[in-house]
Amino acid sequence: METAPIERSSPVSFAMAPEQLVLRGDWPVVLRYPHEGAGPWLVDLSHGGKWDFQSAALDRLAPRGVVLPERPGACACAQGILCSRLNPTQAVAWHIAGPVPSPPDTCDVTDVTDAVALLGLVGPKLLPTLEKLTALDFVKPARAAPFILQGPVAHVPSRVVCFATPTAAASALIISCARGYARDMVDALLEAGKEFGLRPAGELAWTAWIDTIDYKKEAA
Amino acid sequence: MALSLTCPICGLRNGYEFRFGGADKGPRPLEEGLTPAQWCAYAHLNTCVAGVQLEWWNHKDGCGTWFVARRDTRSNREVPKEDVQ
Amino acid sequence: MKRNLLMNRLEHLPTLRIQPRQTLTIRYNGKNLRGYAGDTVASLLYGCGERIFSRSLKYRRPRGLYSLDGECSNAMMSVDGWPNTNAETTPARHGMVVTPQNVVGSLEWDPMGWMDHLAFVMPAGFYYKLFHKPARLWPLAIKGIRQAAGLGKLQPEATFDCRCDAIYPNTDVCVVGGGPAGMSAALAAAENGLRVVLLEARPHLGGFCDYRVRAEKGGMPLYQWVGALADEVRATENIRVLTHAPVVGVYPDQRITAFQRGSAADVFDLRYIEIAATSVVVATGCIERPLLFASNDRPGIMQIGCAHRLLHTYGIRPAANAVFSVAHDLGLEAAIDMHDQGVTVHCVADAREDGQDPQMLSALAQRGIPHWRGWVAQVAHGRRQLRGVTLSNLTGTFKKRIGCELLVASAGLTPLTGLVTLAGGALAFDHHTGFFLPQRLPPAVQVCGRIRGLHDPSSLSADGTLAGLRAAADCGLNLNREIARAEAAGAAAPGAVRGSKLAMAPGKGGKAFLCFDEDGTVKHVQQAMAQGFDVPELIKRFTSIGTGPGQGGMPGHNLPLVVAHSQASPDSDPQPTTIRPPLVATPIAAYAGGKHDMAKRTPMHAEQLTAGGRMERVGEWYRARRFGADPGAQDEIIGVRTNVGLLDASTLGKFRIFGPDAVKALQRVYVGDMTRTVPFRTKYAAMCNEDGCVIDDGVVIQTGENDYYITTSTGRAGQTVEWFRYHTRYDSWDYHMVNLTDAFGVINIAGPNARQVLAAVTDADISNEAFAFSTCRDLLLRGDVPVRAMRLGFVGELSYELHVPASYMAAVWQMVETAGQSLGIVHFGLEAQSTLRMEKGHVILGSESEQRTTLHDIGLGFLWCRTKPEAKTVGGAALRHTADQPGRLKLVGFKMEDPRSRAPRDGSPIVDARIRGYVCTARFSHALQEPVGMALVDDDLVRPNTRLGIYEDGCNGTLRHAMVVPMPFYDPKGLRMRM
Amino acid sequence: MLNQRKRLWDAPPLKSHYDAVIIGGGLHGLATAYFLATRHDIRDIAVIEKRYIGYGGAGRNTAIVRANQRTQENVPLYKEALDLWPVLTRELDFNLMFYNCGNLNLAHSEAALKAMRLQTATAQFHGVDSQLVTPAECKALIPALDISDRPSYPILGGMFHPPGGIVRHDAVVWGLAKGASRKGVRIHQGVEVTGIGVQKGKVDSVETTLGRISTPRVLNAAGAYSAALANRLMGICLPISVLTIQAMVTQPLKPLLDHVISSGGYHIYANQTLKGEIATGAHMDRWPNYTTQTSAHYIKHQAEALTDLLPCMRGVKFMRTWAGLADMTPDMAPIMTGNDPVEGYYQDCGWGYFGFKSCTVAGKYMAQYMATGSCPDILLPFDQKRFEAHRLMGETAALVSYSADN
Repeated sequence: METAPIERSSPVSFAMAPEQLVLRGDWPVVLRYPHEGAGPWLVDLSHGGKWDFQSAALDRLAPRGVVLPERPGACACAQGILCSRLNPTQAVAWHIAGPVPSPPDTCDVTDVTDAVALLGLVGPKLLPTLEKLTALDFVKPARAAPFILQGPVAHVPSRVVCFATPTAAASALIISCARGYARDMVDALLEAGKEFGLRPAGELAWTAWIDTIDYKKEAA
Repeated sequence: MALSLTCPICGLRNGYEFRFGGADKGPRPLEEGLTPAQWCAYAHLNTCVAGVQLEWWNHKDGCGTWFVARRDTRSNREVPKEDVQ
Repeated sequence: MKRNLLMNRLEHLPTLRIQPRQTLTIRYNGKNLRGYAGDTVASLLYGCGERIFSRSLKYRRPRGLYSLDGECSNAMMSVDGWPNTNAETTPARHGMVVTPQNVVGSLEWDPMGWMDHLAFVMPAGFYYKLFHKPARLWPLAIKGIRQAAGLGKLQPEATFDCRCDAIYPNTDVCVVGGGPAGMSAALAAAENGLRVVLLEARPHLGGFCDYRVRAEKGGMPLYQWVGALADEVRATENIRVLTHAPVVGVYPDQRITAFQRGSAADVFDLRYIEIAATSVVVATGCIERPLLFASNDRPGIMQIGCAHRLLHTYGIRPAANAVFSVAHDLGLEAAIDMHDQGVTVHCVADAREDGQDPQMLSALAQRGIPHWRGWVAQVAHGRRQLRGVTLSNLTGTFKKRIGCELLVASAGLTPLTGLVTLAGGALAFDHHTGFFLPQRLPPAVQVCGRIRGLHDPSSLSADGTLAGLRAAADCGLNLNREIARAEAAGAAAPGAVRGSKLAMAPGKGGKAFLCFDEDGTVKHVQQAMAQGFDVPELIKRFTSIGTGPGQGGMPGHNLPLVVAHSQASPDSDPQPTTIRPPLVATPIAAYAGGKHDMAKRTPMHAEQLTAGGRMERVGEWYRARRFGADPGAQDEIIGVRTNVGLLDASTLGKFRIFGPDAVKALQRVYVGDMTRTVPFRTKYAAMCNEDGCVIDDGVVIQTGENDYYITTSTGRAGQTVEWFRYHTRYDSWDYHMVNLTDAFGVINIAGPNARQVLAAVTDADISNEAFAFSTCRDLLLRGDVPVRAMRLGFVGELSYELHVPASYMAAVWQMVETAGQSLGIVHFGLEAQSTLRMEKGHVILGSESEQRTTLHDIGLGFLWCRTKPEAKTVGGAALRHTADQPGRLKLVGFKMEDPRSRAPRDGSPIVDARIRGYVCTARFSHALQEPVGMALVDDDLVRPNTRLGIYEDGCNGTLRHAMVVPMPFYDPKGLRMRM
Repeated sequence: MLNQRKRLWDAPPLKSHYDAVIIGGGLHGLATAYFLATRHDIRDIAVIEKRYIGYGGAGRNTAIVRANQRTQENVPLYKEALDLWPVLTRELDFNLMFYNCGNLNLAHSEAALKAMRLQTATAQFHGVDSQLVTPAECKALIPALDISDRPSYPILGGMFHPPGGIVRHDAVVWGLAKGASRKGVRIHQGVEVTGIGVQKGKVDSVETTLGRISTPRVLNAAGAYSAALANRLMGICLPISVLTIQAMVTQPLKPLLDHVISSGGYHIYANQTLKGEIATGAHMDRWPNYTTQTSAHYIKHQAEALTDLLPCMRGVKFMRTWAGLADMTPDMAPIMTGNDPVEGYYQDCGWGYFGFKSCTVAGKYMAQYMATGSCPDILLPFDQKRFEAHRLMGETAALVSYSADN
């Protein structure tokens, strides 16, 4: 039997050939695209591991390597894993940077890596871009960053994590939506961001920004 | 935007993000011995109140929570707990 | 009338909004006309000497410029093919093609002009009393009415490509109106650190001061004063200014919608704006109240602001000579400015007996312009163009006729309160101002400026500041001290101006138009009232006054005044008519702009397209209906029955449900007994609604202790978690659900050769003994890819359903396709699947069931466990009540009496003397080589061999006949799926 | 003749007794009064209207009439309703402006085509003209339609129903008021019913804001307000949800649409009035309320849907939008009952958004019901007992979206 290498594929694909590509596990990950411009950038982060935690005693759950924030809407970052509290009994964790971790070890976790598309937005003019797709308010009420909002983006139920002050000249956001919507969501974002110069970029554009914040700290 | 609702998790949002779940009629009746009339009352009948009612809402485009809201059907506005007669 | 006034623009006025050095040309009625950057289509045309802009709807009367703010249809034209475009508010662009509408000949000579003389047969509501006798006349009349009615013409093939956009800003304070009060409010709120959005309908800030050279108290000309304010507003970082953006809707909780017209420099031509604010400041100011007198619609009659802005904003002398009939100081000011720019002002008739600004009076006197107190225009003369006017005193006892080209006519001001009432505020008639003033305001809505009757610049800015501070307080700031100070400043400034009480000019006869759009006159109102229509809202409907393109803008204030004036009890206050959104007519392209049609694609979308898949939208997903041209997909069906086929079933809903109370939740929503699951055995299960109607079916697999994997139909996937939570909302059970619908792609490998294909991609033992029908196993494909495999039998053959992590789906699909290549594996789609499952008697919900059918009716009653009432199963009670209920529709199988005939069309009724049911699905069965089908029929027709009469559409009463037969049609013992 | 100065209907003082009291000066109430007076010789009738006649659904609907319902219980009823427009125009001597332009319903899925086949054949079985048409035929009927595969949901076919069309809704209100008033019916506007008096299981009076009226029969025809009224005055709970339904019109245009068009898939309909405006609307906001508020979401949806099917509509402007209330039942069919649970109490409600097209025929048979005391055969299926008897009507095949339970 002929054996082509088994590769996983992201729901996101941009209409151009990557300039720099690596294979991470079974995932081909684009590090750089040609003509990325000066930002803002749209980066596919869908290859990162993602886990859903649910428990009536969520706060007593202590998955290895993950910091569970206490309040719904709050996020915490440790060892490259961003964990967002969705409600009193549920949180999601996304691996967004750094070495690939081993999956958290608890029976209350579900691997949802392939359930959603994860899109990173980095650079200036992110709020004017999102303002064209969603009525979500990232500024008021004021929240400590990073934080997560759940609501429609381009009519699609989504989760948006906002790093740093959303009004800052350059910041970063992550949008997650059901994997099936990835293509239309990417199209909608690129169209909305066109006037601000939004372009697809490889993972390096994301890591360059994320390196400026403290995402690696150890879980307590 | 005829309606805005306060989700207990997400805060004030456009009413179209939510799904209406009916007036609060209390827990499900026992199935055993439920007469057709009693069943119909639970499943279909409404008082159609023109005023404040307790009702269930689901934040379907957001966090997915089911919650009880107090809303005045004459104005579509939420009514704080202390204002309910 | 060849007048080239192009050179006559007043190029050096400081208030100009045109750039005299940038010329542009538009094409109008076959002529090239020149204007300047900054011109509107209307100002350009007027500047080039055009005076008649349209013909009216009913009487075909010539109409000219009137308000310059687009409040009526007078200046509606076709612009670049866009019908009903208001020339008054549309910026002129080089190369525009403009043509007049609703005219048979030319605007000057319309052969339909004789309609005006037929007015006597067109009293209020005349159409209700005409044309229906004799009845055969009516269809002919309809043709005539339709042709005569309507204004603009729309080509069915027109596409109107324009750049559209949408934004959904959030803000603390939204200020509507960029005049002095609005700008002051915006600054006051912004100074307190709040986010402010300022919306202005015109392309520039400044409001009614923008074009005025009169000095305010500090000595600065008004245009400079508002210019400085505008500069300050624009320099304030937290004020976002959106100009040329009329507000069109206001909704509860301070939600505002507007649309903005972009210039060439913007990325859009039309932008939809939907704002969520914490507080709203309404500073929309006033428009003018039309003066009602005979023939008040003649070209050459215009309102004060129209004449004033033509002069100062566009540098056009509206005429060589003019008469004024006004009732407000703004009219006196305009007369003075007009005189100063070389227009001969014969006289100013002022409907007010007193109360004029003394400065204005002396300025008039200095210029030798006669000012007649208590006088008013009574009749306008001239047809296509004004030739003169007869003025009279208020009682009509003295008259004087004066020849003139221009009559500036205005009965005073009327506040733009649409936003206030849409937001839920109430208005009350105020006798001092003569306005409907905001009386009761909804929470977090502030009003300021001219809308409250104020006029003096110092009052406007003080009032704006106060409103801005109050709006800031609405946002939670404590500004009691600042507000008190602003209140004191407001109190010290001049108060509301007394308004003119004049309802209409004295005298009878002639047509005094309340509503230009609908050719509605004062007489029409009186006729309606005589017939029993006594509320303005009903008069509006009966006369259609205020229902035209300009809506209530023009008649909104005058109609209630005229009604109150004509009522038996004159003491009663006028009642306002209802204002409805959009406050400004809004292009549908603006609303539809920025549309994002979002659909889901499975991980196999591209691969199926490559394989020739015909995709269609099924709910939120794209799915393949078939692969090839044959609508019956016979090759796909034969492939599955005789060999092996491949189906993308990724859209199935997939969920994990776990936790100590998971089984209780399952018991609640599934009608079967969910306590009896066996690990890794697939349990087919159904959910009903409270009516006992099946709403969903799928499999439930226990994968661990208190841990289950369930599938649902495509259509229900989005609602499943919500449904579980809803029906357990009172129970505080401890269970959790994860939606894995998109996490797994699903490949269905079906057909007698399915095992061979699967065996080629896995090392696991998948023999019938090791992996039997109705079981589930977690396998590794090629030793690497984890999949969950189930043996199910929806299409009735040996079949594997592989649930593959979505990211591996492309690789696995490729693997399976390659493995099946030598066997000749086929792709199959929804059409083939539907026929295949129908041969097996398997139902598709919504196809073989409808809202009123229960689980019992479609033969799935066996799925219901009647011995678990304690679970309070959703639909349980209804299933109990209907278990043996007679007189219901039941699902049966049928074959055609003539096996060589074609299958009847889906949806065809089954009839005898009455309708007895209908065909749900019927297809030619390849396996049986004859048509078979399923039907819902009355329960006295369910016995085998009952003859069914099928009434197809277009059969003209000739029935086709079928016989009830047992189901399933194919492999009744189900051996093939257990192979 | 044209310029008559005579009142269309009189405004006499309220009396203390009437043979019948009708609550609600809407289309159903006025029609019932008219038919009682003209067909059953009961003329001593009070129509009690809280605001002014035609305030509610009567003045807010978009005036579409048709008879291509789904079930055999409904088709004959709506067919007769269609046949009554010319009759009433003649009888009332008032032009109701029945514009018999036909209705084109579009299908965007196989399921919709199947539903149309059922509806078409059901209509034909009852002698009602209705035909299935191809996309090309749809285009021939409405040249502005986009029948390519560009729309999100391409047009797969349609159902053309020539007998339908539009009627001037206000004219029906005023015409019926005029006709009823000429026969002696008294229309009392600005009067509210505050109670219904019952003695020994029989209606004996009605309390109003202007005092008590004794009467042996009362009809609750208060449209969207009737369920709340039934609950408040009689303690009756009905299977009704009151929802807002919005509609809007464009600025007037020269003839563009020669037929009413509708699309279930897009949740829209559109028709061009004789004045040239294109009236459009469709689905409901899904939460019960009495506000008649319009919403930004809705008009935007409408614009998106409309321009997907009729691209040229991009160039037109909406000039007015409004909302009315629809009293929806679980099976989208009305409730017409009488003498239950109290003799002399009649109820005509639950019409949802079908109240306009049905008003004439509902009035005709409710009048017969009230005059004779026994239910006409044609109304038997509309009894409210059907809900607890688990016999939904089948007027909708799909689960209704406004129920909390679907």
